Amino acid sequence: MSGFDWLIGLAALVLAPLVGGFLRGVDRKLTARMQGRIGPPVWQQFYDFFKLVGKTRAVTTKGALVWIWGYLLLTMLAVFMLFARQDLLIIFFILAFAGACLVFGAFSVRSPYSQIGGHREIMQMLSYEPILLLAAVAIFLQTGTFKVSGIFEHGEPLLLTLPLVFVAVLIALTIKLRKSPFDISASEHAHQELVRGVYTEYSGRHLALIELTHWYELVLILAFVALFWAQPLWIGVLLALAVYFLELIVDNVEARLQWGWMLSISWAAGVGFILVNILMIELLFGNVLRL
Amino acid sequence: MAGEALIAILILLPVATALAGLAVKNEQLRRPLIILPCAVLIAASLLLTFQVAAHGPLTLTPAASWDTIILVLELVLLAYFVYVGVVRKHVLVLGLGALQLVLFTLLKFVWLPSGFKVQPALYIDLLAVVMCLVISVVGALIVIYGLNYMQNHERHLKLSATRQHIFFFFLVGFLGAMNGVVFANSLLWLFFFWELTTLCCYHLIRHDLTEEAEQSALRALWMNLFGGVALLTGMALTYQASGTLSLLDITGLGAVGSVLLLPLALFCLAGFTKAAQVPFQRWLLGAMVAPTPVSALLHSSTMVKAGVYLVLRLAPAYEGTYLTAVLAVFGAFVFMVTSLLAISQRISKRVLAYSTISSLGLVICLAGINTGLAIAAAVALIIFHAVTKGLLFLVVGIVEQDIHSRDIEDMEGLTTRLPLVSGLAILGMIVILFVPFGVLFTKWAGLQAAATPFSDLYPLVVVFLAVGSAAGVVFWVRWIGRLISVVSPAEGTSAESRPEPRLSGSYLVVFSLLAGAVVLSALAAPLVSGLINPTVVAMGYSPALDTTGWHLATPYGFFSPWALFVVIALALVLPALLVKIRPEEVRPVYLCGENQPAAGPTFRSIADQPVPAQTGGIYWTEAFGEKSLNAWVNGAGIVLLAALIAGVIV
Amino acid sequence: MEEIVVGKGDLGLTVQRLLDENCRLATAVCLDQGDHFEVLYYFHRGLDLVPLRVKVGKDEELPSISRLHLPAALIENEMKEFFGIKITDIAIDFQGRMLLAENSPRQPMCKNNSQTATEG
Amino acid sequence: MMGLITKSRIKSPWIVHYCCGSCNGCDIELLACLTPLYDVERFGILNIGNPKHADLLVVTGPVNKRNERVLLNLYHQMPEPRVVVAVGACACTGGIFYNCYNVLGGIDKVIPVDVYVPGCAARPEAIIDGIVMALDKLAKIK
Amino acid sequence: MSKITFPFGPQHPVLPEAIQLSLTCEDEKVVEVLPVIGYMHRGIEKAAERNPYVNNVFLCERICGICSFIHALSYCQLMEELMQVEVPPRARYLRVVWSELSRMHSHLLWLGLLADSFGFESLFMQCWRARETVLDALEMTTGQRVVQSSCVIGGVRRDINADQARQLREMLAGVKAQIDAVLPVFQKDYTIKARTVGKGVLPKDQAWKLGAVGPTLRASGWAWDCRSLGYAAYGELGFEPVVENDGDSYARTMVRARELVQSYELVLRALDALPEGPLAAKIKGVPPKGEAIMRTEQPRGELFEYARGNGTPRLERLKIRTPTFANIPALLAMLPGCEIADVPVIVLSIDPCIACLER
Amino acid sequence: MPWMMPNILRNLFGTPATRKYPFESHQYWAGSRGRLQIDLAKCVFCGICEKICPSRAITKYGHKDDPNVTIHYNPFACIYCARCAEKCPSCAIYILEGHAVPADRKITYGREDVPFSEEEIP
Ligand code: NFV
Ligand code: SF4
Ligand code: SF4
Ligand code: SF4
Repeated sequence: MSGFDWLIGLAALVLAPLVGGFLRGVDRKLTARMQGRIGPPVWQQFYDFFKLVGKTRAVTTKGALVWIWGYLLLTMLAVFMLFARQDLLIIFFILAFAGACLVFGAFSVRSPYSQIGGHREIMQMLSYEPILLLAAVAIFLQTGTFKVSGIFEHGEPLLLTLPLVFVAVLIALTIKLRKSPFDISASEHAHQELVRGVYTEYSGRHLALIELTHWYELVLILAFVALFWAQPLWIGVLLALAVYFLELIVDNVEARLQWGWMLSISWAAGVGFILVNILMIELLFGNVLRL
Repeated sequence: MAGEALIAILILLPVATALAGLAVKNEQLRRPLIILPCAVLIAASLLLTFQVAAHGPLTLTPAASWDTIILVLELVLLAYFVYVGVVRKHVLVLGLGALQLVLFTLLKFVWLPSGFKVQPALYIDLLAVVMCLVISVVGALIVIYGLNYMQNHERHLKLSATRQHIFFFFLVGFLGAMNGVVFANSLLWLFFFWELTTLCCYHLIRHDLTEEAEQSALRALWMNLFGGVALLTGMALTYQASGTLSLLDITGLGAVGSVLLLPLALFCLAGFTKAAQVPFQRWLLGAMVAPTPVSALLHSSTMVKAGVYLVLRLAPAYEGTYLTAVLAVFGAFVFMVTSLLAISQRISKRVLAYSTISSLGLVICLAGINTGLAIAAAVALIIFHAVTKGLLFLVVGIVEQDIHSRDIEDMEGLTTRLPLVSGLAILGMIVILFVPFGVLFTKWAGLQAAATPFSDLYPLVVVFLAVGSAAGVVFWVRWIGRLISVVSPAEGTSAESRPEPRLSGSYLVVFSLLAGAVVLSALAAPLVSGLINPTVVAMGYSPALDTTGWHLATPYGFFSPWALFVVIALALVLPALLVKIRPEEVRPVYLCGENQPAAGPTFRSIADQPVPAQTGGIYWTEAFGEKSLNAWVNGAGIVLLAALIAGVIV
Repeated sequence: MEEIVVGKGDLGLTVQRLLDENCRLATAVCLDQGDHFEVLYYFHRGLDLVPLRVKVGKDEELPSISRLHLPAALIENEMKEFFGIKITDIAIDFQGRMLLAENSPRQPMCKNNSQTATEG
Repeated sequence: MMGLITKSRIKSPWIVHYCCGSCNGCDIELLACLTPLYDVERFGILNIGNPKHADLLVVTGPVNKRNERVLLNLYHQMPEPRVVVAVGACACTGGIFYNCYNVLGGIDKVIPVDVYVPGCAARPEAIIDGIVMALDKLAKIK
Repeated sequence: MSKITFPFGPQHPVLPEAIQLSLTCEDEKVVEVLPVIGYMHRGIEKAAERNPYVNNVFLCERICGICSFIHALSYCQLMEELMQVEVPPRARYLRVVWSELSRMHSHLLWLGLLADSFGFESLFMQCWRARETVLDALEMTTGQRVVQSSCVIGGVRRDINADQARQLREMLAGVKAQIDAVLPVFQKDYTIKARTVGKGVLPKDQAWKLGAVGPTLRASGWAWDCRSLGYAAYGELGFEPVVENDGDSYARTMVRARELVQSYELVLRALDALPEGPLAAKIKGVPPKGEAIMRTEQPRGELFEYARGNGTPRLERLKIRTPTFANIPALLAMLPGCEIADVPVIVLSIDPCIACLER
Repeated sequence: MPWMMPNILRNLFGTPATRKYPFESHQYWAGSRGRLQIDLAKCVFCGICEKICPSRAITKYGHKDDPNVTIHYNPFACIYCARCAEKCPSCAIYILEGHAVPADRKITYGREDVPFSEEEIP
């Protein structure tokens, strides 16, 4: 890991919340506009954040708080590693750990809503984990390495050879961003049969921590999307923003589905697409047949 | 010490101890009688490791009289299986036992020339040493654990006469048999020890002599006998094709011609039955009725590993053949489906059993992939799996003896009741599940190995691996979740809180040792450079892992266990230390505004009556239950096995 | 809309007959007539109504028809807690706590309830 | 920092709405406030639906005898600073239900109220005015 | 299997009103539902005995702010029946106009809430946006948005003059355009179908036996609508009930969607046929001794009212059986066996109104 | 086909429907009922309004001929039904468009429109 990588990684840790918070604000603004409303100012997320920080602490159990810190710190670690151009597989594993911390947080208090939310959250992990891992594999097949740095060295945009993988990643993204139709464990909007699902029992500054983590997550995910057009990177960034916009639209044109649907869609479509894409590469750019 | 002596100790000391133990019915006496040899065993295995690591493989051909002894014992053993079949009126056991006896007699006395002898009979390379370490260190610790466990167990069952001597006879003797399996080079010897483990397995499962135990034991027996038949057939065919029964010869030839493929496939089949791979998984699930040390020792860390050991041992032989692809697909398939099946399980030991099968599937898959990286991952997985799964089984055993239940639902909020034990359990599961720990390192390496197109079927393999590892997350995370689900202090302490069980010495020894091993697993790099890479090299592969700077690097990826370990430990430990909650800050949970002060979350419901809110685990029984999946899983498993055999015949 | 008047003993039979004619209970109205209650059951027969009138003394028991026709349970519970009419054997009995809470007045609809007496 | 937090506070009031036996008239007007025509999200208002996350407790309805305890519980589950807004004649005084036997009449009988919004049903404009008023109160809480 | 028991409500973001369903689940499957009601009970029937009968118009329409107009209408018609008052024709037609307008606002509101129950926020917004125009129309013609207070015993209080009628038509055209943009989403959207088709099935005979009324009953194949009785001016407007046959949540949605359009047409027809004449008949005296019943069709089904007068300004008994009350048994029959995520959808599919249910 | 798409795109690129209240005042329909004013100068203290008010929002204090007689009006109890305005013999009660203003205490209005809080009522 070169000094440059360290620098970028650390810079990302500082800047990600700003970008993420702003993007979430844009999300709310655009969503409002799509619903024919004016919507909140784009800085709204930061107001929310600081307001939450200023509330009195109200907690249920200690465990819940500990895990939520883990959630934040591990997500930050994943962000750092992605920007420091480390191994994609490891980044996804760390992300899974972070996600699990959120679930543990939800599980660590005996509250029906947060626990059902936790269960649904693991179902979500079951849905998107394979897609992410397989996407990493597909990228590997193109670049010959699992390291993010390899993608940059690869030069040629991945999107051209991995279009279906990209689509699959979009499915995973929808789940990860908690957007309709897959906002089943905790919806970003408040109206859900599980109240706020995994976040139900958090309040005040711990909710702010979760919000912060979401910002990091958002940046991480969009950065991953940008990797599909890593050279030149500005196209990748535009691509990521376009994808984000697409997610907003999808969020606004679909109803929430149930976990069974989510699982079948992400496995059949997501995993299926990646499989087809890999076969496509094999046939088109064919490594010779081996047995 | 000379290698020969070490080998003798490792095989014979357990047997001797077992025999001695049979005579001792006094618990006080039994303790030193068993603990001492165990310590010796551990020491011997460590010494052997250094010896082999430093001076290369050991060979040993005992005097010819040993061959005779073994032959006699073998015949007795096979006859005993037939006897069991007759007495228990079990057609399958009877049939398969008889078949084995016939096959063996034919092989020994008809097909093989008289005086046929395999040189060397025992061959101890690094792979064997790794297995031996697992068997002797983890195994010995489990045996020591068993001392206390069985006391409590019998106290709980209120037995009039102790049956512990029988238990320890098989348990300790088993260690010797197991070492025999991994040391054997002669397939004839291997077969003997193999059958010996089957015998121990049968008796240990039926130890409690309940109807369920008997049935499970018989099921385990016939399935293992089936494996024995496959093994024997394979031996016969091998001899026919190549005139040898030495593993060294078979693997040493490098990639063999297609003549040996069928026997190799049959050996793998034998391995699958031992490793309880689909569709033979039912015997292992049934075996969970046995006392927990048995599950930990035989059914997770060692005996089932004999199956994958055989497959792994033969890996160089089928490198680049049709077998690799099928094995990889089969292993990955088992890895996936058993992980999925585990999602619907709420009996803790069944979850562990499924996850064991799944890990073994992964080893088989890696053996199938058959590259240096894959083999390294497989060896690492054998080590890490034995340690972690052993730990979890033992923890479950303690929990079970305390709460008298194996049901994960009854472990809800265990962290308040048994903080130490549940802490160990959580740690164990985290170590299994997450970076930067050992098991995940193998998944990392395994995925990379699977993604390097080793065969045209590799996309299928990676898909299975990806889905399977995600499924693993589901049941482990949920289990941890059940353990840590506690009542908010605002709602009073839960009613069931009571003092922790007395921490007896052996518990403490076992757990501190195992937890220590867990921490060591975080230091994967030295382990790889010191043991795993040499093993891979010794098996004839090029080492794929670079360990400079104690990082782990493959040509395709980079992973720094210790660095991540430090960061992640800080991310979890610092909050745990720094976060404090004050009593005035705690509030009850959200119950739609109908909270009612009581012990635990309670809401006012119909007719203003308070009703406790329950937070059960969700097991998605309909989607992942055995009922809905088993037919598919077994069907696909059988198809894959048929493909395995048919493919090599055609 | 011809009205059927039955004694409380015949209630079950009559209701059963109506149900057999594919009628269903629309609602029941309880009236406090000072010394006795009057219960008016209204049945739907298609879009029409069939009234059924029963008189019960204040401390007499009225058999529930909820065993014959489950939806009646809610209505009977309501009558029971509003008037204190003794309806026995309701399929789902809320014990007088369906609409009324523990600190609500008991039998609020009764004429002689001083807590809820009609003003002026 | 305090200044920032106070500013954020009035920019991001999250609502939990509880209906204490109202006739729905005021509830739907409150909901209407969230919809495009009135869009109170302009002020950062979210109907968050969970007392633990909320800053504003908006109550409609006259509080009946079973609801009393629920209202109290919700109020206590909200972390401070919190503000209570009573919407509609019912929530202020009991309104037309003043002589119903199961009604307490006015939520100030149960919890302290900071802002009263009159009307039956309270109009969205009145509710917005009320919430703006509540924000002033919120800013003043130390 | 392990059990999960928790309260769903009284305060819950997807339940706008206070009701508790105490759910017991195995996995995510609901195995037992206990309804806990009484959170909205005020005691209106008793209050109606305490008030002068005239004031009860205002009290009754505040049983529920969503279906308020028809509550008032129903009470007025009940009193007219009891006191034998002839209502002038213009008043009868105006009543139909407002009834149907309030049905439109109720159905739009419901469609929005349904959309919200499965997380379709933008659709919720869209429905409520359309509804605002209906409310505007109501405000313009009656003076208030949700609780109109425009019906009195003997007739109506407000007139719709020619100018207003023209404006009303314009507004309705706007609403129609918005409805036309929204309804296809409910009819065809894949995700909505996934969430509603086959959820909470109520077979035809069960629907009748369990006492369901209104759209809940009509979605199970019964052409059963109190408007067919021809009260107010319905008899003259040519009314046909809307029927669907599948009996699931989707069918119930479709019934309401089609009724929305039907109501729009009914309003226009009533406006076209609006006769000239006085707005209200004079009322003399007090309710005589005797009984009367009145049934009207609320947005949620049949509203049944019974009154008994005793020759004083106060009624001796006023009984109100609301449609939700009748639909609850059907709801309880539909819920067990569904998933937790289906609970809000199925609960909403009967369009429960707890304020009405408990009065 | 995402059937909602045309709707949201139309919204996105059109102007929002939002009324910018409170930054722009709201135009109420003529004849809508939102506020009540009592002109005490016109009032003859007949007490009819008190008697017919369905929610007891008006209270008369003192006898009609009493010099201190006054009526109090409580906007927080009023349901804006306009019955009082209809029935007042001297047309002293006006019901106006707009909405009654929220307050942090329940103020009632009496003589000379001085605000009273509820507790101050004699
Ligand atoms: N009556 C009445 Fe209802 C009910 N239930 C009607 O549609 O809404 Ni509040
Ligand atoms: S104030 Fe009026 S509209 Fe609001 S809830 Fe009360 S009665 Fe209904
Ligand atoms: S009715 Fe009119 S005149 Fe009579 S007291 Fe009321 S305001 Fe005064
Ligand atoms: S408008 Fe109605 S409620 Fe208000 S004071 Fe007049 S009569 Fe009373």
